[in-house]
Amino acid sequence: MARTDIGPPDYRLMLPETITSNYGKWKYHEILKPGVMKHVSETGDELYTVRAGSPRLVSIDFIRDICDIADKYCDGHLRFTSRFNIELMTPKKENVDGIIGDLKKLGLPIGGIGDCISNIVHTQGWIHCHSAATDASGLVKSIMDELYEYFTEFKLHAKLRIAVACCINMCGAVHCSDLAVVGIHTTPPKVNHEKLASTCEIPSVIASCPTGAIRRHSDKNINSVEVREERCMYCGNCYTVCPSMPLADPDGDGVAIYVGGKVSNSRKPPMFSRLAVPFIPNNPPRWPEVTSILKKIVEVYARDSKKYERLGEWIQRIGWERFFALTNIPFTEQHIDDFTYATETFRATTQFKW
Amino acid sequence: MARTDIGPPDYRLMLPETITSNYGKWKYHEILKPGVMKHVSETGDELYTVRAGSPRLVSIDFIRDICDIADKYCDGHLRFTSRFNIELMTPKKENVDGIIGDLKKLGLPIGGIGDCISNIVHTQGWIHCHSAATDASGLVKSIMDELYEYFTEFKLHAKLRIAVACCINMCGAVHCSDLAVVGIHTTPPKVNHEKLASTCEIPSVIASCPTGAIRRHSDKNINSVEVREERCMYCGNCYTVCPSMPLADPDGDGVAIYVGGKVSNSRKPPMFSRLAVPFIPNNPPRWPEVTSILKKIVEVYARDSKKYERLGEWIQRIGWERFFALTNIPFTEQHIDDFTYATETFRATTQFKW
Amino acid sequence: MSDQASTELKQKIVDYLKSQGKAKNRDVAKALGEEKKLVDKAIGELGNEGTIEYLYLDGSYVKLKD
Amino acid sequence: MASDTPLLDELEKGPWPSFVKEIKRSAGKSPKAKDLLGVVEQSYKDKITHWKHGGIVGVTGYGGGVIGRYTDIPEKFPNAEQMHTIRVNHPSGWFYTTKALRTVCDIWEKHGSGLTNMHGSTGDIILLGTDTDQLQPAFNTLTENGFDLGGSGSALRTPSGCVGPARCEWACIDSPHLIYDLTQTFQDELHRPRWPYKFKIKASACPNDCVAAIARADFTIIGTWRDSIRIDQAAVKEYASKGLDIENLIVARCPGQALEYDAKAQKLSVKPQDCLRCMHCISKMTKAIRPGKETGATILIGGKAPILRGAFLSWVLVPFIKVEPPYTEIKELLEKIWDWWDEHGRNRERIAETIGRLGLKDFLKAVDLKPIPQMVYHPRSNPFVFF
Amino acid sequence: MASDTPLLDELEKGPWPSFVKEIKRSAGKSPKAKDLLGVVEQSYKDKITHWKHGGIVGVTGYGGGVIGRYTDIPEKFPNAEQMHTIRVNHPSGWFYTTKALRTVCDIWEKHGSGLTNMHGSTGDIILLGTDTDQLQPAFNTLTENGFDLGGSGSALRTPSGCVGPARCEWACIDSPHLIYDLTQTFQDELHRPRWPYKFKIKASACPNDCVAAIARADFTIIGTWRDSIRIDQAAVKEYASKGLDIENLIVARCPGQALEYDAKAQKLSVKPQDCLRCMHCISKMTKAIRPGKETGATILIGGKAPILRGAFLSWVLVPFIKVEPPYTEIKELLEKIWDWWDEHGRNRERIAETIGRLGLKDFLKAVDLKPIPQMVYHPRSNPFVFF
Ligand code: SRM
Ligand code: SRM
Ligand code: SRM
Ligand code: SRM
Ligand code: SF4
Ligand code: SF4
Ligand code: SF4
Ligand code: SF4
Ligand code: SF4
Ligand code: SF4
Ligand code: SF4
Ligand code: SF4
Repeated sequence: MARTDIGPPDYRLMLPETITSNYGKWKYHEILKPGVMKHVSETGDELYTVRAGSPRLVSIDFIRDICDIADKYCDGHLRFTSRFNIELMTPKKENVDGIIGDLKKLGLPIGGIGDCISNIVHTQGWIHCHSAATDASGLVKSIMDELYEYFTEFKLHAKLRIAVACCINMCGAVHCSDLAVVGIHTTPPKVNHEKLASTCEIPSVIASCPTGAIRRHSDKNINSVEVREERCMYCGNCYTVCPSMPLADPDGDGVAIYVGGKVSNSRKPPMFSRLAVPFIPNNPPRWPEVTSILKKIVEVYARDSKKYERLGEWIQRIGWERFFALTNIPFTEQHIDDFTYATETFRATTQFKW
Repeated sequence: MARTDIGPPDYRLMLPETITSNYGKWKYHEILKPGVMKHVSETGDELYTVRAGSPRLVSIDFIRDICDIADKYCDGHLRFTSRFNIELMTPKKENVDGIIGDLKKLGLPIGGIGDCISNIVHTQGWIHCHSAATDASGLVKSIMDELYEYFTEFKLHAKLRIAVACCINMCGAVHCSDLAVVGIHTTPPKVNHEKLASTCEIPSVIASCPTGAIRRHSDKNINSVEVREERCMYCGNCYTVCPSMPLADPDGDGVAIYVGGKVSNSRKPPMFSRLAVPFIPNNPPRWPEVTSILKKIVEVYARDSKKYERLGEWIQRIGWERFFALTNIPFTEQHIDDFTYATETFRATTQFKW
Repeated sequence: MSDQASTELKQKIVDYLKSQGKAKNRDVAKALGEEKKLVDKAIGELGNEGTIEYLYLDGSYVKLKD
Repeated sequence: MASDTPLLDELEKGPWPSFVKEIKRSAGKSPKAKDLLGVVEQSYKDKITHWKHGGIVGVTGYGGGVIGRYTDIPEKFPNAEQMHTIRVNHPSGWFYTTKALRTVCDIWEKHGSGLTNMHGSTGDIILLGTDTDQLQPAFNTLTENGFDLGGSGSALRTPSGCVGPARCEWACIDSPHLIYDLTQTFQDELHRPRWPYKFKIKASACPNDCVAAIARADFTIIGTWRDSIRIDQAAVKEYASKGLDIENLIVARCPGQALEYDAKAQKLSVKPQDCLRCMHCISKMTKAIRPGKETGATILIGGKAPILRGAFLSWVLVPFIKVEPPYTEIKELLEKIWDWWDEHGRNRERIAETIGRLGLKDFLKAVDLKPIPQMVYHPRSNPFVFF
Repeated sequence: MASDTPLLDELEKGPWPSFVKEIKRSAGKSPKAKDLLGVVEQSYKDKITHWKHGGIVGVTGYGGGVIGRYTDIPEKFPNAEQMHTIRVNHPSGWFYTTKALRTVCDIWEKHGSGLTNMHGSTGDIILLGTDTDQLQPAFNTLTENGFDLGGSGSALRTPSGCVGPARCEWACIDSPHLIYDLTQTFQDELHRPRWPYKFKIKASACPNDCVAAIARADFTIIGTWRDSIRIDQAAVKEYASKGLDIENLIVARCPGQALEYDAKAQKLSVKPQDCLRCMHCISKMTKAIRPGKETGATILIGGKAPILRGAFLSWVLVPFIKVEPPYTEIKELLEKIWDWWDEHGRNRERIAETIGRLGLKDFLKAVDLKPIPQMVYHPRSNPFVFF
């Protein structure tokens, strides 16, 4: 029988020597240039980190390529960041250029450290998920191509974090990202009446709907359910519990854009991202409407924000009415909340801008 | 037959001459001393206003007394404010001292203008209302006796508005007052099984309960309802629709204190008052526990606030944790919201003070 | 996971699952009147033995392996 | 001899004027007032109210304006058995001639206890305590003298507004006139309850909101302006030279960060597009700063006390509207709101609760308004969107 | 010859590294990767996913760690019929030796498509695409080489933490060790789903929260300190002389208004009782300012994505706790939380939703914590209080 419950390898066996001997002793760091930083220890030791972007969906050959570089310059150690970037670390300043050169040879961008756009936290999409209302990897590639220079250069006043999720399950930190792209359905599930009873438990299906849109089929001869379409908000929860309720639809599916979220506690408490663009139909392979609106938002933010101001802090300062005006994004009835805490978002003051 | 639908008298017939001729032309005002202000018109005209506190529950003889003063100094005109104070107005500076003197002779306090405590907005209580969990007039008298000097002198950095309501129907702006005292029940309704069916519609009674605590009596022979006590939050809505469900109870009734609300849009948007003291049993005729805790809060606020800072703005700046520490009020499980929007009040950041 | 769960308990669980089809650990514990921690442990062992398997879709359940 | 009211007597002491003294003053002439004192003393002893749910009493043709009230201890205090209240609609701005006031006093001396609230918290003159058979005569005499009843029940309630241009330099709308006009126009809605629940209108002529309209009115009208605040630099200099800390107390407190102060030149400037029209700088430097010239109002919807779904402050509905007689646009808006609410509101559901339940979207459609960002603090964060 | 994947080919262009190129690299060796490319191209054509709900697949003894996946067009792409994912638990901090990584690659070359996500957004190594019959052998080889599976289903999910003291000067707790220790301790909870729904643990060693724990973890551990930030005045002078606008960029941005700067003396001081430990001044002046010495963590509860009751950020549960091996207090707290949730939680209800439904009060009692003001932004405003 196989061993079970051994847990992951001990991380201490994975650390490079300079880290082991300076663990917990770091004193300060400096960002030397895009994608390169130096940490200095109380012991006087230094550690240089080079950060490179990654498509995240990578082949084992890609990993082996990176391992080669790590073997060459970093004593066979490397790490990944919480946003899927690759980090190569060395105590030797003289190795930095070699690392950069070799990474570039692999076609990888150097950057993502400091006040810039880092890699996009994202999900499976059409690559692997049955829930997907859009693709994730293709969107990410298209967006990062468009915003490439914001990764490799310092063009912003603060970090800007983007997330892409292929459905509203939001596998990632989409709900608290500076910019977030979310796959959404806009058509109700199409019930497969033949299969439903055999694949799903009808009471669970009915119970799964948060708006109570699902009921037993009105024709008693059909052992299935029906959806009151006007009550459906396309959340997909019924589909999660029952495969016979798919929502995917070539025309109804697309993405929404949310903006202004953050996670850190720096200056302002964490904030949720909020709806900027309710719906853009899927337009693979490059989603040009999505990328251009994101670029527009980034440009306006870059120009209008103050130093150290995250996107959400900027919007908080100028007001949402100004945000919509500056970005030329139309404000629609979809922007107005109608979910559980809706009334808490209604403006209860005469303070607003024109 | 009587005339109907004539509506109230035309206010234009009630205005003093100086107001009629300077209507809409006022330029600025000055607060000359407690309870006295001067308005200056574009025309150069001046109007002096003397404001006096009133118990609000007054006899017709009281009104006649005031009318006498108005006849003497104000050409037979006067007004009341939105907080029940009396205002006597005259274009003649030399009348001011006479007005003050005569008002004082009636035992009325001069003040309530500017950065001070004004009259307490309040309600009926044991004087007239069947819903009352406490008395209003007695509380107001006791509180204003205690805080008298804050009405007649400038001892604060901003206006401080107090409201008293005798039950959670909150007839007044209690939910948005700097300091609010609210009568509350803490015991469930006592159902009068004999009378219920004849005085009330059972389905409406059941439907009236926001927590679903009321159901038909489990004994089928009793045509009445019963209350699942653990679900009852003593809101009194059932009593409002059905007289046979009274909640009043000598030991269970008392008051709660809410703080930090405001209404004006000045600086900060309007704010709700928030729970400071969950329950103080009724202790008539003078409610000493209530008055002393209010005084304590006022004193701490007067000392610790900045100029022009309303009570709620002060708390927002220092944080609720600091408010509870400075006022020595214990924080209890009742302070934590468990109503509809409860989760929105939970602190979702590491930012707090010790 | 040092001491083994009693074979008696495991048998009771298997019997229960036979009658129920699928169940959540906490319902098994309630139905058998056993301490939840013990039931968790026994079910874990039944899993390692290949007697039961885990179901997921609308929540998590265990069932006997067909 | 020991007093009959030892507890209430305590409340005659102390510097604040005493309501007990007032009841006693009336008690001298009115047996009803005397027995009221007894009932209240009993409450002070028992720590419990001695008033019962009111029965249906009123005047011919009206569904409201009177609150019926009976004591539960009539055997002890027979004169207080009936203690009904008459709500009399106040003149806009609560201005009175002594003549008008004395008339009301005389009527109440004849038909009631002689006790009043000046005023009730909705704004009415409250005539406190009379018998059923006195209601119609009292009403008749009131109307003969130019007064009418205020609202109660599931109807429009007595509208009220701040003193406004009558005595305030900041008034952006004519609140007394607007309130008077609306009250006259909607007499039927005021006197004949037919809606799901009560509906209140209040108007403040600037964002200082001196009638607490945003917290207490379903339909809240607040004066404001569209252009820039006006600054008189000479007066700014005067404030500065008198020692006002303009930098810290005015500029730093501006919520829009719209102000800039040049301390050397003692010059204050504003970025009008950043001003939130909060009134702070104006209130504190009233000789130097005033509202803009293009005045009007913001209309907000839904303010109310906590029963049942929690308290609400009114929400922005129309960011800017001109407010000029005959106020047609405002009246039409009110009618549309009432139509929708009357159609969709549940029993005892205020307009805010109906909107909360059915969504702002549907409501906006019904009242012909377009969604705009000014209506919300921020757009939705959740992805549960209907298309 | 025309390409089979004209749409995906578009995504090989442009500067950002291409996932399509990666799939193609694997496609050269693995028929499964090749057919995956075909399925995805089909999706790009049809604008619809071609994956079906996963059936129940897994390895013996575990209830998770594998996501079953089948295409709905197996007739066209038979090698992609089964496309299961294996989640492999990463080493704390995502540090690797190349040896370990190469081992994983070799295993995946043998047992799967050769495609991976480095990493999944919970933090696992995602091995993307294999057949049912390869699952057990792949698992066996992984464990032989020291790797184990991550979580899935209604179980504990793979905990993760920031790089922390391994490379960050601000770390207040040893996030990599804590995460490793918790992961090892709760292996049973990780592999055997039995709860109402998933449960996630994440730890960031300071309030910058570099693993987004507050947004994505039911149980959020964030390093902090109890005493004062430490300021090195010499280094402050250096920042000042290099032109940092300390007044406007640091002091004015401090959310606690806790900082004061004497521009003449170039001296920065703090009122420790007003500091909210937000990290701003520290992050921007890292050579001059550091966290205090009395370090530990704030524990927060309930972060999650929107399904079903809306997204939540984690809420303060324990404002300060010492974080030292063997982390007994934290583990006991977790057990109490799970017991309560397992008992009261409904199916598919995250802990935040259970707390929201039943009230924080009951929850606090169950986990033996006292209510404190730090748990809330502000006390309740409504009067609907249970006693
Ligand atoms: C693989 C991964 C996305 C990725 O590409 O990285 C993923 C993939 C899925 N997630 Fe997720 N989630 C993944 C991280 C997350 C995260 C982020 C995190 O853990 O930090 C979240 C948001 C945080 C949270 O848990 O709230 C997340 C929130 C969800 C939800 C919504 C849960 C909620 O309570 O709101 C669902 C829906 C569900 O559970 O039914 C979900 C469900 C799913 C399922 C299992 C689809 C389903 O309905 O059964 C997806 C399987 C896709 C597939 O075919 O491979 N996934 N999911 C991530 C796990 C990889 C790993 O183990 O490292
Ligand atoms: C007389 C007055 C209090 C006072 O002493 O001033 C008053 C007295 C009563 N109010 Fe009120 N309300 C009075 C102003 C208010 C206000 C303030 C306002 O209008 O600006 C409010 C808060 C604003 C609001 O409407 O939300 C108010 C919110 C309530 C409520 C809660 C309504 C809600 O939706 O939350 C109730 C309960 C009800 O309607 O069943 C209520 C009910 C009552 C009743 C009718 C009791 C009942 O349950 O039937 C009270 C009759 C008392 C009596 O015996 O005389 N009263 N009531 C005020 C009316 C005087 C007047 O006409 O001028
Ligand atoms: C007479 C009255 C209007 C009326 O139609 O009756 C009135 C009259 C004035 N108010 Fe007011 N306010 C009156 C109730 C209010 C209310 C409503 C209330 O208290 O229920 C508010 C909102 C209170 C709140 O936010 O909770 C109110 C918030 C203000 C403010 C904003 C204060 C703030 O800092 O938030 C100002 C401006 C200021 O004080 O700097 C103001 C200023 C003024 C000025 C200076 C305006 C003027 O130039 O005439 C008036 C006299 C000043 C004073 O009393 O200090 N008035 N004022 C009301 C007097 C009530 C009383 O007897 O005390
Ligand atoms: C490597 C990584 C941790 C890890 O264990 O993997 C990391 C490392 C550092 N973070 Fe971070 N952060 C990392 C993800 C995050 C995240 C999480 C995320 O993006 O999903 C956040 C929260 C983002 C948010 O609020 O939405 C995060 C918010 C910060 C902040 C606060 C930024 C702010 O102004 O809100 C700082 C301080 C700063 O930048 O001044 C910071 C600072 C740092 C420092 C300078 C700390 C240090 O001295 O080592 C590190 C390098 C700086 C950089 O990348 O600019 N790190 N950092 C993560 C790199 C992700 C990447 O590849 O881009
Ligand atoms: S976000 Fe939705 S579609 Fe994308 S991986 Fe997660 S569950 Fe699947
Ligand atoms: S998609 Fe959501 S709202 Fe629509 S029927 Fe399914 S569960 Fe209900
Ligand atoms: S607050 Fe309650 S008790 Fe007081 S008058 Fe209003 S309804 Fe009656
Ligand atoms: S007092 Fe309120 S909660 Fe209690 S039974 Fe009556 S309606 Fe229900
Ligand atoms: S609301 Fe404005 S206009 Fe009306 S009285 Fe108050 S300050 Fe003057
Ligand atoms: S009115 Fe308020 S927002 Fe406008 S400039 Fe003055 S202080 Fe600023
Ligand atoms: S969370 Fe704090 S301690 Fe951890 S890596 Fe980020 S900045 Fe460093
Ligand atoms: S850590 Fe944040 S709150 Fe504390 S002093 Fe620095 S900037 Fe201010």
